Amino acid sequence: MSRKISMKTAINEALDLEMRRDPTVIVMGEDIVGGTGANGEDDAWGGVLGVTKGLYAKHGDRLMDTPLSESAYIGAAVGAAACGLRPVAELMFMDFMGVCFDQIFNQAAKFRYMFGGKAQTPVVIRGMVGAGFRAAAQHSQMLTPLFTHIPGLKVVCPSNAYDAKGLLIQSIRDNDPVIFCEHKNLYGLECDVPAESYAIPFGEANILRDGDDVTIVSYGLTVHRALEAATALAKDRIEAEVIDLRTLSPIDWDTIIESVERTGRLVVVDEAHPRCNLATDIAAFVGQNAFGALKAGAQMVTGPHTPVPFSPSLEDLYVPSAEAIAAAVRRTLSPTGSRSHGIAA
Amino acid sequence: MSNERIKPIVMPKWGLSMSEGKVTGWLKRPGDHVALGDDLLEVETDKITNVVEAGESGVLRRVLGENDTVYPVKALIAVLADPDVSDDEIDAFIAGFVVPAADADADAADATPRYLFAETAAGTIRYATRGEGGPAVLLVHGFGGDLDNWLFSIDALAESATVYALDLPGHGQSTKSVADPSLSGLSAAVLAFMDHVGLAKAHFIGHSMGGAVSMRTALDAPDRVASLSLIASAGLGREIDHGYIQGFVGATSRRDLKPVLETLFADRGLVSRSLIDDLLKYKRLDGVEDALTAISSAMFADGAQSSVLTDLIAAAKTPILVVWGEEDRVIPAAHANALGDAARVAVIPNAGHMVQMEASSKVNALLKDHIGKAA
Amino acid sequence: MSENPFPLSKDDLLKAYRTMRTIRDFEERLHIDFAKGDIPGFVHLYAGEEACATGIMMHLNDNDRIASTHRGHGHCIAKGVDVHAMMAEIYGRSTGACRGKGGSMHIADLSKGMMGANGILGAGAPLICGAALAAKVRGDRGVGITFVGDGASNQGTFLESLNLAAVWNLPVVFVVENNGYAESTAMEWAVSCDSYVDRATGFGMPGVTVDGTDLFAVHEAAGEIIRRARDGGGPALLECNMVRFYGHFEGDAQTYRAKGEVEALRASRDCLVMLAERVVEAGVVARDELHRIDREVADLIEDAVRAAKAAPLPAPSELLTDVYVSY
Amino acid sequence: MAPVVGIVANPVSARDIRRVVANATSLQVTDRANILLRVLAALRACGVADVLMMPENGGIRSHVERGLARARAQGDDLYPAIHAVAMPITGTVADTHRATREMRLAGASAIVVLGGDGTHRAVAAECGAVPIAGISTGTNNAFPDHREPTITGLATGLAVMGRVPPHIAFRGNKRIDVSINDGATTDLALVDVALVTERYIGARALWRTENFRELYVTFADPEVIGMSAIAGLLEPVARDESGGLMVRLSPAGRTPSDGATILRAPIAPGMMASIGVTDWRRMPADVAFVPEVASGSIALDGEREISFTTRDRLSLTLRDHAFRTVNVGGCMRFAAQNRLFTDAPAPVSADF
Repeated sequence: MSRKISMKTAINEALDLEMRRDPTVIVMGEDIVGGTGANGEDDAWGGVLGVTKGLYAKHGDRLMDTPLSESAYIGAAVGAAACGLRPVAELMFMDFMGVCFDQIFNQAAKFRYMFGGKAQTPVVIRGMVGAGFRAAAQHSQMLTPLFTHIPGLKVVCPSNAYDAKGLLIQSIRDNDPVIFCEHKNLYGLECDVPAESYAIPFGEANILRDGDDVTIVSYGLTVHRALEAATALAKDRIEAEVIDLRTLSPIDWDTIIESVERTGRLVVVDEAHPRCNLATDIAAFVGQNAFGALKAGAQMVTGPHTPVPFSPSLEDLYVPSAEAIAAAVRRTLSPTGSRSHGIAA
Repeated sequence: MSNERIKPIVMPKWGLSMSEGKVTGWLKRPGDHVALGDDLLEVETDKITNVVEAGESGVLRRVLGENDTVYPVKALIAVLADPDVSDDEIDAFIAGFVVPAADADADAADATPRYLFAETAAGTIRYATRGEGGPAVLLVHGFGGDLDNWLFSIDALAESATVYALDLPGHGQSTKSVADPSLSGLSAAVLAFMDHVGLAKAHFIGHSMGGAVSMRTALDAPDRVASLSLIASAGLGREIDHGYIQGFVGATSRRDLKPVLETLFADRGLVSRSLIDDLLKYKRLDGVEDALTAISSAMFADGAQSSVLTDLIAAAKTPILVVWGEEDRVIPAAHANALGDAARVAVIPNAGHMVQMEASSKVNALLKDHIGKAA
Repeated sequence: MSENPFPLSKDDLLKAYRTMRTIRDFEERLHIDFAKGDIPGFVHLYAGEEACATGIMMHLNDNDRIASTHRGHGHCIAKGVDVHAMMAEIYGRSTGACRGKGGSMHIADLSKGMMGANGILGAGAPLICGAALAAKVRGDRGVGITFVGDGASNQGTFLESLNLAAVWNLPVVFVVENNGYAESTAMEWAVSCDSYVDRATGFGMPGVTVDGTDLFAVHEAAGEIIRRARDGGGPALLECNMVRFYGHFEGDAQTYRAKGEVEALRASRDCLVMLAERVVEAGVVARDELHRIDREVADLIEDAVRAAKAAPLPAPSELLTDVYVSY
Repeated sequence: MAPVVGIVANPVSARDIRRVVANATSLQVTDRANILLRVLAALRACGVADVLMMPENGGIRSHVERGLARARAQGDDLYPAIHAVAMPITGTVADTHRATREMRLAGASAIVVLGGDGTHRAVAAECGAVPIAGISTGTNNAFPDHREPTITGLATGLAVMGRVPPHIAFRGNKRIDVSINDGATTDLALVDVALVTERYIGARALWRTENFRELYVTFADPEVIGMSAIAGLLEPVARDESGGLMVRLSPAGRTPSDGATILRAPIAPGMMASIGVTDWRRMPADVAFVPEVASGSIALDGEREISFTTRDRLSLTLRDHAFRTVNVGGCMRFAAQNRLFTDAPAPVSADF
């Protein structure tokens, strides 16, 4: 049966269902139980924002609080995966990858290749990404492009509860290391989600809105900004097709190319910093493979080349807005649009 | 304001999830005479595009719904009236028309849940029920379908009957564990559902595989089946497009599924992105692939239908209606005549396997008539 | 033959000698062939340190996991990785343990519980915590051993892993192979408290120091520590003091070492010679039996080199395979 | 010449397998250095100006030097000058032998030893007439007293500065000399010699009681841990009486069939073991004992050191007054009686 639940609940449900289905699934992270060893409640926090709340009561010691020691426990998750478990390790804020990146990109990502195809590392590293939470420069970044750059990693970033559940279940069942990025400002967003288990395959973008005039490609929070922009544009009879990538690696090139070949215009929206991100990547790919279809230069809407600021007034300027996306669409439609080369800054 | 000589045409509500629709093209011009059942306009929802047929006759006096514009359900989009009604009267009617509040509608929807769940001997069965009084009608969908296949029928039938539509085991939101994937097994699940909701006897309307399930039920429990309406039904011949069955079971992506679903309709354009997405969501549920594989192996092994019930059902006493879309590419329309004189037969042009969706007004009228006569 | 006074059967003694001899010959052959330019990349040789890998690995089975270092050939051989596959890997051949895609620093054989040599110093420690966690979750009595040099023992990964292993009471043994040099830097300079045992104590686990050139000392201490871990007694640290016969990597002129240091170590602390003398002196093994092993090992290494050189290079298509299980 | 005190501090004692098979203490290097700083401060307080120290690279000396530098920076004159013995470092027991020899030759008045029984044994082998002041690095030792090192330092300072008369300041100690094949190999033990059937040295520590066969102790003290405790729980023999004790253990171990007695003794920290004892008797001084065990290992002060076969001829001889130690208790009592730590004259003239 299907009912409306939040993305946070959907993630919790995915973990619960997979732990029930597969005894090799374990979940670890800082405060994911919360309060281990302290004198109060057993399951006091259930994750810093309560995403894993209640799982300890159902699965006991298969949920493990860790010391604040990312390189040790992320490495341990990787090692356990190479030895037959399916660990889901929570890296509370993906920004913390700085202290454990070696275990992710030099170890997990490379085992299979370095060992000549004789290893598999089915680990999931899930954590929060994105700005808008008043969490400042070290807890707000969209570092998805860094992970996407690394061969051997799969990178997932859902935009809604339905996708979050199906993609997380797929991530756990997948035999490769998966970086599962949860936009913290989407946790409360609700949509219809089946109570049953289901897996959404990787590499399949979701088309959220059909349109023939322009293709807007995005992922995560900015998908919703793109939809807002599309609604506003529709009032002016500009019909935008909105594509939600869902997974950044692998990426669904076919859907992007098919759409651009139909619309002739491309706007890519990425909350990440402007250099070497998904927007530049997709714009370049389309430029190389569907140049003939383009009626205007691809437009990129991204965060600026700055750290994420703290003050709400500044942070609100940081994340790409629906207005900025709509403006980018209009640039592709204006006669001079193709001459706009500015990187948002 | 009430005026029996002026008839409003409003944005229809197809199924409970529809809240608005987009006018995509008028098939009649202002001033045209419109007969009952004529195609009036096309409306696109996020689920499907369909033709709105005239429910009454008259002259199309005003067209208010503009092309490519979205209107809420029950918004006034055209006015039909006799030729002698004055323009002033029509203007006054339009001015006085009140679109029912969306909120009130939502409240009503909350009051009667869209879907219900029954814990039966065959597992959890999702169902919907509409209407009160009149004969009981049970809608049984086909392979890979669910009760929303009756989107354009359930409300129309509920005007004069108590209608139940269920999801068979392995389908929709019913249990995905199918204890017995044969016709008898599914028929047993239907009877278990009837027991649960206290339905002693019903008029069965079955589509495709659901038709075969209905026939099986009529043969095994004749006193529980008041009549049979078989729409593009399985069980009336060997042939079936096995490519469709395999394609449907095997498809894992939007790209794979779209051409498969297009074989269901005469008009391929009716397969919307949303229709595909909904089916993908269903297909990706744990257990669905196993259930569909089990059912297809039991019923459509070796590229043909395993059970042909023609002779048995022709000999039964049950009143039978057979409806087919002339352009059905899944089960050939020739099967419509398999029962000869034992059934009333209607083959509808410009419709495919999903004839109850593609030509809903015509099919609904046939169904109502058949049930009315059999009751 | 005399009564065997050793804690190892004669078979085990011969097996240990064969393992140590294989490691020694493997490394010395690489030393020669590297100098000839036959081998691409970097190699880090384990010669001189054989007793440590051998004494520890004698207590392990294929279900026990080890995480090795950049100086990993000895660990591989002692853990049972096929010598031909190793040699071919180092030569970058398609018949290599990793089909030529890993090289000297990434030889692995998970079927033998060898989770890989590792080019990142200290990276093996968290991984082995995971391996031990997997064993604990499964309840299969497996243990994990991570090797770390005196240099990499300063890595945060290593120190964090000591803490994690202690907090989770994991069946892990941290083996510090102290050869006195972090690449070229002296251990005494680079390690703040000068004692790994103290570090272990600071993380709440016992630490033991043994002479890493004495097979019997390593074997006995490792045996107790591994048994303790296997029985759920938790992690421990074993420091093996040992000697490195060659440079940090091949091509290292070792000008940071005192003149005559290596010669003196070879003369006084060669673990292979010490083992041979003891078992022969005790009358348990005849010198001839050791010589027979020496000849067999020499043939094995010769054959491995010959086979590696004759083996095909990876096909160009191999560049793009094995990145993912599915993508 | 002003008296010089030698210091031998072993950075690697108390690192053996007893940390794993029992719950033995592991004294950290920083704590060893702190102990030395306390000893040095005590020596300085008694007037000792120069100290000769064994060089090592296990970390003690660098920590000590940091402490000295801290004091200098704060303008405090807390410590004597430290001089390292000029010698190469091998990181083995040979360093202790060499440093002790150098200290003796340099005329050291006493040697403070920080380590376990093994370290003390190595110093005793080379110290000749130079008295030893022992400080234990752990709980696993029988020879050095367990006492706050500051007090040991004060007593040693008083003794070497001549503030306490020698017959009170120092006392004689027993040892057992081990001779193999008529002196071809010799060694010694300060507390105990155990003959075990394991014929390999391995991880050295002695803890598998089933292999114990014969035990010879210089003193049998029920208050200490280890081999001496086995003897001490049978028949105590004091440090200051002549002769020791010899104990024969049952080869059948815990389930003796030969009428042996079962003794439960703390053979290592936290480790109680049941041992079958066949018989025991006094071991007079200067009488050579020939063990009955035909082959195995000789463990000296708790560590396997020498293996032997049926071809080897062993003999063990206990010596009284074999080497000298600082009598810490005696020194401190004398200091109190004579008001050595007050600015007032002694009220009572001590009777020498």
